[in-house]
Amino acid sequence: MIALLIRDLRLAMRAGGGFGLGLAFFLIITVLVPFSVGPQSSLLSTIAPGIMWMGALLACLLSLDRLLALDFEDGTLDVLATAPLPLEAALAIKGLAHWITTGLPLVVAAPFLAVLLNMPPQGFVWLVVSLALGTPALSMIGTFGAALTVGIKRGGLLLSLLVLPLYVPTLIFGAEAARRGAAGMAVETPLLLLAGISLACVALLPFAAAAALRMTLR
Amino acid sequence: MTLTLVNVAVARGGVPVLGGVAFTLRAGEAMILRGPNGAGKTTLLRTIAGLQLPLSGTIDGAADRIAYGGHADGLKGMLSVAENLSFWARVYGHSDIEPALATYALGPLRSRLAGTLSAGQKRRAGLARLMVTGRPIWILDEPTVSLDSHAVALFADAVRAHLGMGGMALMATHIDLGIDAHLCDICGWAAAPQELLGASDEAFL
Amino acid sequence: MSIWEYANPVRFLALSAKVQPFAWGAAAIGISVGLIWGFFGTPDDFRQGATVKIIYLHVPAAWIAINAWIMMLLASLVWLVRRHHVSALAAKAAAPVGLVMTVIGLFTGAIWGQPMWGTWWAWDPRLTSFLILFLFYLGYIALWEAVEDPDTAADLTSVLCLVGSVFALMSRYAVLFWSQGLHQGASLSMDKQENISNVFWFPLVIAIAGFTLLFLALVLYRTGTEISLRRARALSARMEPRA
Amino acid sequence: MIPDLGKYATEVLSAYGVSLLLLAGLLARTLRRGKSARAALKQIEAETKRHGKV
Repeated sequence: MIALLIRDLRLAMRAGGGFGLGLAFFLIITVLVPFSVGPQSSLLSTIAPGIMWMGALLACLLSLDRLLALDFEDGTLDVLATAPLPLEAALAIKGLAHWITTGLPLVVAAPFLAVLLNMPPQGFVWLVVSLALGTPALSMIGTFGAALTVGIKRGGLLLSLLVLPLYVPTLIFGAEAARRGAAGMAVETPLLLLAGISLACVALLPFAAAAALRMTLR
Repeated sequence: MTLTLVNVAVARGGVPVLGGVAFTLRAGEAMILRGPNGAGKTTLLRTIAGLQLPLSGTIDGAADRIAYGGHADGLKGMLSVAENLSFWARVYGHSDIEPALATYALGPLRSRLAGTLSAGQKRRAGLARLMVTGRPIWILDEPTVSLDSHAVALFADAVRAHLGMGGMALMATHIDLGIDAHLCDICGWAAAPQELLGASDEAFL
Repeated sequence: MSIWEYANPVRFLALSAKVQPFAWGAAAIGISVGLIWGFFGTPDDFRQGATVKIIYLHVPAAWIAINAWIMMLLASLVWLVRRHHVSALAAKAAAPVGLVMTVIGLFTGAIWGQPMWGTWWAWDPRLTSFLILFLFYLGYIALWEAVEDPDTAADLTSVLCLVGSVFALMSRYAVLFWSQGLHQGASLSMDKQENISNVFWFPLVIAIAGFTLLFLALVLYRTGTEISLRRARALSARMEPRA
Repeated sequence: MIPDLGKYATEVLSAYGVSLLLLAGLLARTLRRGKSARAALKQIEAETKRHGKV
């Protein structure tokens, strides 16, 4: 299992910025938002938590269609399916690798980008906590979506269509926690619910993803 | 330790292609499947490897003992040959990739990225993957594609060595490898279009 | 005689052929009576004026939109557990009907909301949940269209339907948490006096029954279509000359 | 014949119009697809009969 994780991380680093790409996308969104809504700092600081969450969500979505498609094309998935490693574990590891290469950099970079949007400093910690709790769910839901669409030619657009509605609860609780944190209100309830969703996704979705993948390979 | 198929039927795209497939492969034996394109060689091999379910019949002795090599090599272009092989070795719980590298004369290429190899070199690396799995049954689909005669000889030696250690090999190929193997024309098992054999869409016929 | 016998396409088609005339007829009668009675025969609401007449479309459509998804969920489960083709095809047949009903619900809601709340659209929990349901229908139908092998498509859409249902439920609660709404409470409840008066209640119930029968008739007919397509595919696959 | 809908006539009529139009569209699509699928199946069934029983 560790071998698969190391391999995926190594591939992400060598294949021209698995780490960098999502992060750069996140940065660009943050920079473009003021251009589209205007430079008033009061408006920006109000919508900053929402923008950060939206950016994180889109950055996660960006790399999903390569999560399994490349392994499907070169036959790796066929071999993995006959390997001693259970497919559920393999997919959980792939989700974890996706989180480390996409979610984790976003969590780290979020406070720096929040400065650009005039977010009140008291909200930084809650923004980071909400992203740290929420992005694992985004990666795992994405892995499930990728498993559903891996056998489909040009499945990238369909993948977005399937995954985005599944992101709704995570987005709502995550952005709500960040927003309340920025406004100095109590954040426990949305954070707890967000953590619950993440835990459930990480625990259960690998099984659904593996089931979908077996159906496709068959 | 044997691989036994009893009355196995397989389907491609829901339509039965082979029925009544039955054979037994014992330790140290090899079998070569022959048949024209579309006869069902790949489908049969994938079914035995457990990648798809047979329509009916039983396959004994295959679970967790198979190393499957299909049309694609399962190599990552951005990883070196050695990294690719050690990854697969570790997935199967081993670590030593040297014998595999030596057998296929990959030593000089070990630190080259797989993406920069020629088609034949890639194929050799893909075949070397079978050796690092440590699994007794090799299932190979057209293993000699893009190999030159020297590489084919390396492959034949590897198969002979594997059989000598009590392994088994089941492959679809049209090249004479000079291995002592059962030849088996799968056309004998071709399913007539009328036969149902438990096909998934038989409810609609 | 177990219900599973109708999982056989031939038996299903035979039963469906017997039921369908009644379903179509009763649906036509129910919808006509409900809508005509509602449109011509009920008074205006003292607060909402004539807009209350929209209820005879809005509530039945919303009712079907939700129950169609529940029916698809059950059918998907049956397919995954018992591998009955008719079940998977019925789920496929129901999805576009559910989608259209969701659109009707959203449209009539927007048209109703404009004079009542002063806005076409509000991010109210109920409205938002319906929008999310609409997205789920779109994804489900798109996945059916995209997968070539029909059995694989049935498998994958069933898994999506299962996982999607859980997430739809979660979204429902998330949305409730996220916004307090303008939407009135349930239009129908056991304690009907509490909600709407008898004048509106009878035509509404008839309209709902009519819509439900229409849904039944449509799904039966569309499932028959899907069975024909699968049978044609199975037959022509076996006619192709062998290589 | 049409009851007095007061100031909300546009809303009510457009709601009914849009809904009935959508329903009619669904019905038409369903019937057309159903007819063509059933016709295609008939043709294939006839062909299989000629080629021998399946």
